[in-house]
Amino acid sequence: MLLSALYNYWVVVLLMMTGLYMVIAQGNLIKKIIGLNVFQTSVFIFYISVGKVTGGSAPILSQLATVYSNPLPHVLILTAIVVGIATTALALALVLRIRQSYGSVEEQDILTRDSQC
Amino acid sequence: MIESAVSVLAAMMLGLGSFFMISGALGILRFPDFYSRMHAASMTDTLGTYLIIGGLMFTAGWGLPLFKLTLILVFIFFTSPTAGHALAKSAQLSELRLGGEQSGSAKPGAGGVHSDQHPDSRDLARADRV
Amino acid sequence: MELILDITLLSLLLVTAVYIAWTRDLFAAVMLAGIYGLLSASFFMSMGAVDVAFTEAAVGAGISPLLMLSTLAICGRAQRANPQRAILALISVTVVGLLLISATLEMPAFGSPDAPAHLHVAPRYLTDSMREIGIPNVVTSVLASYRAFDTLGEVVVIFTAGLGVLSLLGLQGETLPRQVQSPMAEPSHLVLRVVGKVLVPPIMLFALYVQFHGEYGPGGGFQAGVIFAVGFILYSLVFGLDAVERIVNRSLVQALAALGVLVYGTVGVLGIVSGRNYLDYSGLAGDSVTGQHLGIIAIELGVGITVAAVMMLVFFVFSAQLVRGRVVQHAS
Amino acid sequence: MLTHLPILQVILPLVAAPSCLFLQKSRLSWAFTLLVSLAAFVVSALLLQQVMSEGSIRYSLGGWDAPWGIEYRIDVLNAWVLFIVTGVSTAVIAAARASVESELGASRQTIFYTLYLLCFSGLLGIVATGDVFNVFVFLEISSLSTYALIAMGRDRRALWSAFQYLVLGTIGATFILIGIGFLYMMTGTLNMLDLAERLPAVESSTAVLAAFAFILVGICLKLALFPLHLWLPNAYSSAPSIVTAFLAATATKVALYLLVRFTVTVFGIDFSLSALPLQSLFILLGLAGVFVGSAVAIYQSNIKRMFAYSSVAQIGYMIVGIGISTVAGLQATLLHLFNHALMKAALFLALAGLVLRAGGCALEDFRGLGRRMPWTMGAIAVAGASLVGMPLTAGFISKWHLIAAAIDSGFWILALLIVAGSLLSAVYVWRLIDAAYLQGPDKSLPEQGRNEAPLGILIPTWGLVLANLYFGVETSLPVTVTQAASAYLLGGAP
Repeated sequence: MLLSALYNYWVVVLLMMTGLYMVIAQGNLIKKIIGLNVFQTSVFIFYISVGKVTGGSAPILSQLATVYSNPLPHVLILTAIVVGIATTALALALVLRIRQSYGSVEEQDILTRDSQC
Repeated sequence: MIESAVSVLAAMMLGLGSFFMISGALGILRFPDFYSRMHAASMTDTLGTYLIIGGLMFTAGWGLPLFKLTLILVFIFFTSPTAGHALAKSAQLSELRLGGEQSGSAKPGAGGVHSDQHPDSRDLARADRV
Repeated sequence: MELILDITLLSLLLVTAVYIAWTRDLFAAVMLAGIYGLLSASFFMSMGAVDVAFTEAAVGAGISPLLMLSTLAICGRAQRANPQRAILALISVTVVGLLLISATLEMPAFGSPDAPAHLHVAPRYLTDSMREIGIPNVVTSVLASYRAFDTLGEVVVIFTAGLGVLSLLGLQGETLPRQVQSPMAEPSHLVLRVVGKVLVPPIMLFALYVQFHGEYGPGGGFQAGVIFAVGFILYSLVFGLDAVERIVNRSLVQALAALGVLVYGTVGVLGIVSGRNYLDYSGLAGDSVTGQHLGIIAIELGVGITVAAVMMLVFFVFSAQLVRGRVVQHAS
Repeated sequence: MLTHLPILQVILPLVAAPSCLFLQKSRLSWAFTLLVSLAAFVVSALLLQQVMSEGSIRYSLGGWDAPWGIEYRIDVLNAWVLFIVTGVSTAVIAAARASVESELGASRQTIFYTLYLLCFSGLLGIVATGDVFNVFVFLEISSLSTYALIAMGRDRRALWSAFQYLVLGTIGATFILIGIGFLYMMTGTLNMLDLAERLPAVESSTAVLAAFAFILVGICLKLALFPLHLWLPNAYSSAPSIVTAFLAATATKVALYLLVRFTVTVFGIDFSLSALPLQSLFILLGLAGVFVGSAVAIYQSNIKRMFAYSSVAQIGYMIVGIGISTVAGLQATLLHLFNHALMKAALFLALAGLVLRAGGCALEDFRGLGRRMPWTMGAIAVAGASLVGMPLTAGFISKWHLIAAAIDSGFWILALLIVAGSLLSAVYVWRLIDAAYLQGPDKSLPEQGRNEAPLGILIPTWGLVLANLYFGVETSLPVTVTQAASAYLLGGAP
């Protein structure tokens, strides 16, 4: 019972932690961004799981269905996905510029090059 | 009577499609070099998807879903051979020989970032264009 | 059956995420991130969140890997290991994880219809939106009317990101020689050129369908904008950046990005002009349901224009960097 | 039109931003931005007046009532913060033209002003809204534009600091998003007042506790509260000078507002204080921020960086005020919010003038500055005195209130430590005074004549400096408003 009731949330927690681990532990900037993506997507999965109603169909009103999933989390996550891709695009642009001016996208290199001058 | 025959046909197509999908995936994992893996990949792309979409079309019945599935089929009919072509082409351009060895490139991860940057980025640039 | 699907998809997601963290080949990581996006889109689909699934498929498996690949093409695919930080990261991640797990224990069970989230605000959307707004897709009603201000914010976020990318990368490519051809422009790529040409119009048509069908089925301005941009991106991949910029030059795209936000903002102001609150569309036409309908179409158009323009802008700027990198490489 | 003031406050700069992109001439876009900022300031003044006389205002966006639609809700607290943000922004933009022109070059100015307007409207949106998810959306508008603005700095370090800030800021925002998700799951609503009503029924659950913890950590990342402050000095020291002046005076203030809003309004002060040992946590972290920030500031040779660390310290004071958690303590925080905005804006604007003329702002650039740029250095001296908390300046008033609040609640040692922290800040401000007035100019360099910053920068800077002096003597406006705000928040008086 507990397993089927909370399995989703536990996987979401594990996914979040995998993403967060990548952001903290990896020195490569691109990998950090991928980590951020995984982290954010896992939050999306959490919200959508909250919105699920057993037996409910997609929240498009029709004669065939009486039970629908909760539409509000869907709306929120649509916005959050857009925010996520906006952040990713900006971060990647920053990485390209960093690569141009530092010659590397590894955190260690950047830190040593900054302390040299 | 006809209905049950249709659903049996649909089930067979779906089952066969899934079989091709799985064997294609296994092929990508197990085959030794790029070109034979490509063969496995195009197997899933063509036979697998066509069979599955075909099976779904039989279960869909007359209506909008059937039309949409037809459109998807047509779309895949155009894109997947083209994708395969582009993949082979870029492999050829980056001088990937049969046997899986890439000419003149260092193994990724070995050595500094700089030393293996150029060949890799060139390949990627091409892969990206596909 | 639903449960098995759910558990399978989530387990696949977990495996993918762990492999992304483990691998040191960035190219593999990006490809897996695309798969991760596609898997989560399938998961959203199985949860009945069709609009979200559509968007996630376009973003997580489409635009985001595309941008990452362009970045990789310049920055290289190898990555160094960083063992010192791993233990610290593991510890902090474990602490946060345990806190979260303990929080889940008192959560309402997954899928339970009498969880507080399904009892308070949401029922009104499901029962009254047909009467108040008159369109079947409840997600669109909430997105474009009940919580339209969030969506305005979302459009502004996209606009901000586009401008940010432009300010970082956009203004340096101008002085470089522009006659560098895309490798695909050679005659040997006949197949690609023909198929590319054939595919662009249906893609545009599909974008328009998604744009204007969003009230009845999954879709809407954002998804349509992305698809529309993909049409142009495909064209530029096959025929080169210059070919696209002959049709839509960059200042036009930039102006369109701003225009979409302005359309949205102005529709909101029309609400004030008609004597109601900001973003209240009821006064736009004789009866309030028609007014709502009109308003939703107008703002979805604004969303579509901005999203398409920004996606194109970002892609153009990124691939101009790629061309620039190649020129520099040839020169050295 | 007056009923639409709450939305005009945000929508004016929000719609102005894309319009600004169409202005091709950089001088035109500057004038436009200034005009918009000024208009926003007028709106916020009207709002403040309206709220003070008639009580809080609700405005339903799209005409949908509160828990179903998004509502703007202006009470004394956010009217006050709106007033501060718009006021500072107007002064900063008035001074921006020359500095932006020299630091950014010709081609990027229009984009700069557009991004600035976006950041401005994002901050205003966070403050004005009464919906927790809307907070997240506007937080991201302001954050994304901030990253881009910081990355426009001249040095390549600007790129690296912007990236660091982007990663931390996104983690912070995602934490807030997780917290909001938990809250929604437990209550089914996103409206702040509705949440406040429904949370007591479920507040014993660990999910609500986790929501509280995540939102708190997320906001503190944005706020740069002591152990989470590492992004701030880098970002402030490498961003364009005008951006630093704007962010130092507004962004952290808005994050602090969010902290107060969530702990006091949404979760309720009783829950907040009992769920976690928040009182001692805030006081300890605040004090640690004060001492670590000030101590590190003393050893900085880059003066922008020095004042950035000083910001970490000043945030510490404000957190201590929340930690005291009485009406007087909260009032001290809100007062310091205002006064710190005034002094930091003045200081960083003066530094912008210095960077424009001297090309940098290292400590060596200050040698003999009292003679070369008497007005700029005068502004730095007076604003620095206010930072230390000298009597007759605004800084004194807020420190005084803070100490009084500490003593009132029986925290004698805390009062002494606050005084000690001020002494530390006196040390680093004194280093500047010493270099500028007491040491002769560098003999190795050729003799430089008077080279004052342009009037465009001097006038707004001195406007802020005079405000520092004015509000150090005539305190009725900030004291009445903050008194009303904290009494309203903690449920004392209406």
